[in-house]
Amino acid sequence: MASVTPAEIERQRRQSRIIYGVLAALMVLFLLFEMKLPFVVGPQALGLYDAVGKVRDDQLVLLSVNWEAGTVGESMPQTEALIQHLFLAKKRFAIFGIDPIGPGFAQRIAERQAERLGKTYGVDWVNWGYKPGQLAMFLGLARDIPGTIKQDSIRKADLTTLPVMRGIKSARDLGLILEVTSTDSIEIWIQYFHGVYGTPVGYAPTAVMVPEAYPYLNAKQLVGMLAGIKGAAEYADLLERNWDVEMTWEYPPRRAMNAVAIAHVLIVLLIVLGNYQYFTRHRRRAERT
Amino acid sequence: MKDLVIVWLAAIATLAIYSILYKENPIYRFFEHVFIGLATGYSIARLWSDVLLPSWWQPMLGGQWYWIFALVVGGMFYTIYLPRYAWMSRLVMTVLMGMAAGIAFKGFATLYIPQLAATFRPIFSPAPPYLLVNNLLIIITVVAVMTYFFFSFEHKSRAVRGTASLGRWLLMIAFGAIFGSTVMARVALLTYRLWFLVHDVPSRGIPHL
Amino acid sequence: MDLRLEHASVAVLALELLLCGLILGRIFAARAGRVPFIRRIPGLAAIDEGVGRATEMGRPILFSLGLGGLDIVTLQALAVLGHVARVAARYASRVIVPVRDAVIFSVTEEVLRDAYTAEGKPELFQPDDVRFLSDRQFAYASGVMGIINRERTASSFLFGTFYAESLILAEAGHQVGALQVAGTPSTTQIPFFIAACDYTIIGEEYYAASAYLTQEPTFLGSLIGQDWSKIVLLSILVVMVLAATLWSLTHGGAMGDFEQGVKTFWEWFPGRAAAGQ
Amino acid sequence: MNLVLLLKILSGLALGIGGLALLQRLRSGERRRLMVALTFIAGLFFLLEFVLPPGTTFFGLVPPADLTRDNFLSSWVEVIGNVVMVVGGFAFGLGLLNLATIHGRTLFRARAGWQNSLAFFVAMIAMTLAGLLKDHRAWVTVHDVLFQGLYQPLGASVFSILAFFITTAAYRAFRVRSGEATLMMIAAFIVMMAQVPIGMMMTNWLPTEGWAASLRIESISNWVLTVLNMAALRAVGFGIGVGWLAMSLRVWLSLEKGSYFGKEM
Repeated sequence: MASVTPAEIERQRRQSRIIYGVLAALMVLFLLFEMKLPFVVGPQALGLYDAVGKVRDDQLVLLSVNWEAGTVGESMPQTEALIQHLFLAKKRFAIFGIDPIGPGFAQRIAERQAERLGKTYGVDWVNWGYKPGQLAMFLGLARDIPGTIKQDSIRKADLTTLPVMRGIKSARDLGLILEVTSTDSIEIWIQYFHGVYGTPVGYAPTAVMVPEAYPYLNAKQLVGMLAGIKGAAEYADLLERNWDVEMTWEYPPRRAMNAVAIAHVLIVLLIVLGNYQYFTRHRRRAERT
Repeated sequence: MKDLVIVWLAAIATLAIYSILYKENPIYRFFEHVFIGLATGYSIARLWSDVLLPSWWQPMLGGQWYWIFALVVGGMFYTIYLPRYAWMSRLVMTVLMGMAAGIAFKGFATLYIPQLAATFRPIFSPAPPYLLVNNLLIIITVVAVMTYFFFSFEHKSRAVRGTASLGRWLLMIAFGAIFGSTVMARVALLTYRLWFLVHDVPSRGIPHL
Repeated sequence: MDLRLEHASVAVLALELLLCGLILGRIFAARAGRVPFIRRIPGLAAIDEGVGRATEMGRPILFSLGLGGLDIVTLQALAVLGHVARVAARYASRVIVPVRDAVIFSVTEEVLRDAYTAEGKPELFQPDDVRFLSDRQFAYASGVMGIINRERTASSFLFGTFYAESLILAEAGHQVGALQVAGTPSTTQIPFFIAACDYTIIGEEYYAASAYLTQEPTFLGSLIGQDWSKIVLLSILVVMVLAATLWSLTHGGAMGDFEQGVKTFWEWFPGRAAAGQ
Repeated sequence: MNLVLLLKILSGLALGIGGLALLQRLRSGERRRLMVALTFIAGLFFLLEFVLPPGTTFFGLVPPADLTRDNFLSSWVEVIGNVVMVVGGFAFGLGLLNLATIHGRTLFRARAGWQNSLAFFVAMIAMTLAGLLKDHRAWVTVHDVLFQGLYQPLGASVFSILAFFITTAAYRAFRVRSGEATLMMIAAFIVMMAQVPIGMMMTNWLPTEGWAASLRIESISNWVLTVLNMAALRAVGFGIGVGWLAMSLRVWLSLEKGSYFGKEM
């Protein structure tokens, strides 16, 4: 609160500088070095992980990517975790979005991982590109996928000619829809795909959007969720425990989560410290009077 | 080469912004001005290519000559610099204000009536008990918080005063929860910036010989 | 609840007519001389304190109108600005107003000029104190942060629509020791204002500002009308909760038909067939 | 562009300016009445669009585009939105003018900090050109360097400063000096801890199914957010909604008082 004397302002300013310095130093430390902080995987991440495993071989996974540069720090590791899992578990998938930016990011990640894991474009995965997100487009997509998407976005080939698309015609052939997003784009999948065809839907929103997702999770309209960077880290943990392959990351979620966690710990410690000071000062003042 | 320039510029820009955490300084000031300049340029380009070009220039040259009136009306904003004509800028403004006001009738209905209707929940029924507790709490919270915002009584009666302070407490819980739920998102932003500084800059910014 | 309200149904129209009638009725009653009493709102009472502090310290005041465009929220912020500027003019203090919207910019300049003229000190008005910074959220925030630090503002007033930048503006002000008063209907930003400002005007108190500051009968009456409107909403709520409970008890907890009924009630107008089709 | 069209546009411009000249001849009281009328009409349009049921035609003359959803005014909402966007777009020049005046003066009078004003102009012009010409090959590099090297990282850095500020704000604000501050602190603590594994550890020994699962910190946090928080925000919203409606009503009917309103022309 506004302090009166310049000396008090200066004191608070010094205090703030120290806090900023400690915060940044701790976070950098935890980013640079792989620390073993206690870690648990929540039920939502697990639910999503299991849902990927349950996709049948004659089905396709739809990876809907709707995020922009602003949320790279949360959305990119989520996307990267899901793509690695899809490749490792040998699930065919299609990248899709309602504007060009998200699918572009996802494509770069997929290309890098495909090269490393020996996967082929058009056989193991495909990029459908983007379509403006009107309701009519989604309804068309649910009924007739090749007719709505028409071409893939890399080779501009007729979708029906790509091996990855064999047997995939409508929403009934989608084994799972994964939405990685920083905008409110989940409802349409829940209403028109899960609601009509029973397609399982998994959700990877940014941390600020998490509270709004609980009603859907409670109603089992979502099979699972990756909550921001924490969700990505949980997923990374699951991947590392279950696969005997080294995971690679453009932005390693476990380390990032360690840095986030240490910041939370610092904030809690500061609150405790602040209250301790408050009490001692009060007691001193009380003794004086 | 281009990537190298981008990485280093981004690194310097990031550090320059963070320098204000220590104190205001010439480097921050310089980058603040650069940022505002870039943002202005970005806005101009977006304004032209996303708004004026497709919604004004192209239709006008496509035969809808009457779009020229938009320019005249837009020009009225500029009368603020001419005292004799300054009232004209208010003319445009009043129309905009009238619109902003007229929208409220629909806005009130679409924003708040569904929420009101969603609160019509039973507080006693054979359904699972925990849901009922929640329903009861929701109703109590709504009533208490709304009571807090009454202006016409000095909260004289004890019942009103009690309900209003309960409302204020519940509000504080809600605000605390919002604060807490925002922390991770903000820290995650910083984490990625720091990762850029300590990982991307060394790995992408130093050419491999 | 998922309601189709693109157009007013009979129930919505009736409710809005009732609310508007109550508000207008109270306004005209107050204008006719029945000036009502309203309770104290601490944040608004602190506005004059903030201006006084700037005078004492001989440093400027910062007034941010937030990120809103020309809408009702911003108009209310401008009304508060008008008050702040008049008090400031009286004590010959400067008010710096960083703006993010060019349409708002022209109104702001006029509000400020009028305030100084009304106090008989038009020569004190400095056009450069109304500054268009940027319509981009964080460019605006960085600019305001710079101004606060360079001018070492004695007090900050943050009124309008705010998003994530709220805490940037408030914390920057706190660091230079400014006395800060914030008010916004953007409820999710209020916790950050509470944490970093001296006084925070919450929720509907924001719309009480004009009434509180000017004690103008029109505004006071309007505020009383708002209270009555809330009593109407609360009554509807309580009655319907009781109805829902009664329904639940008599129908073994099956709420489907009740909810359908509520939906039909809110959506129905002559000519619309069954709702929910 | 054909000549006829050009002539039409130019005569439209002349017509518009002529109209303004006519307006200028209005007397003070008439100006005021005109404003009240325009405010009312502008608001009335949106009110009528809302109130008239779908399928309403204009005396049977103008049918709505979609009889089941629209009335005859509905299709105009988008048109008007477009016009407002364009007209508002022209106002951007006012902001530009203000920026140019302030920085131009600093620059040409070589006042302290003129280098910053120069940087402002250079950045603005370069970004404008790069933004408008980004499809030309020569400008792609400039655009990428400015956008990815400066504009984006500057924005992201300012945004991320929030992490620092949220820390110091929490440190100062969450003290048990009053019941209210304590409640706020406890709620923030629970929600914050539920977000990180270290916090989740506290209750991880509880099962994930059954009633005991609701005692896990994530569940408590979720409950605070979706029950208490939701209800409190809803109640705040009702108040804001009523306040909004009341002020809109006053603006619409020109009952508003104060600096910008009710002034003599």
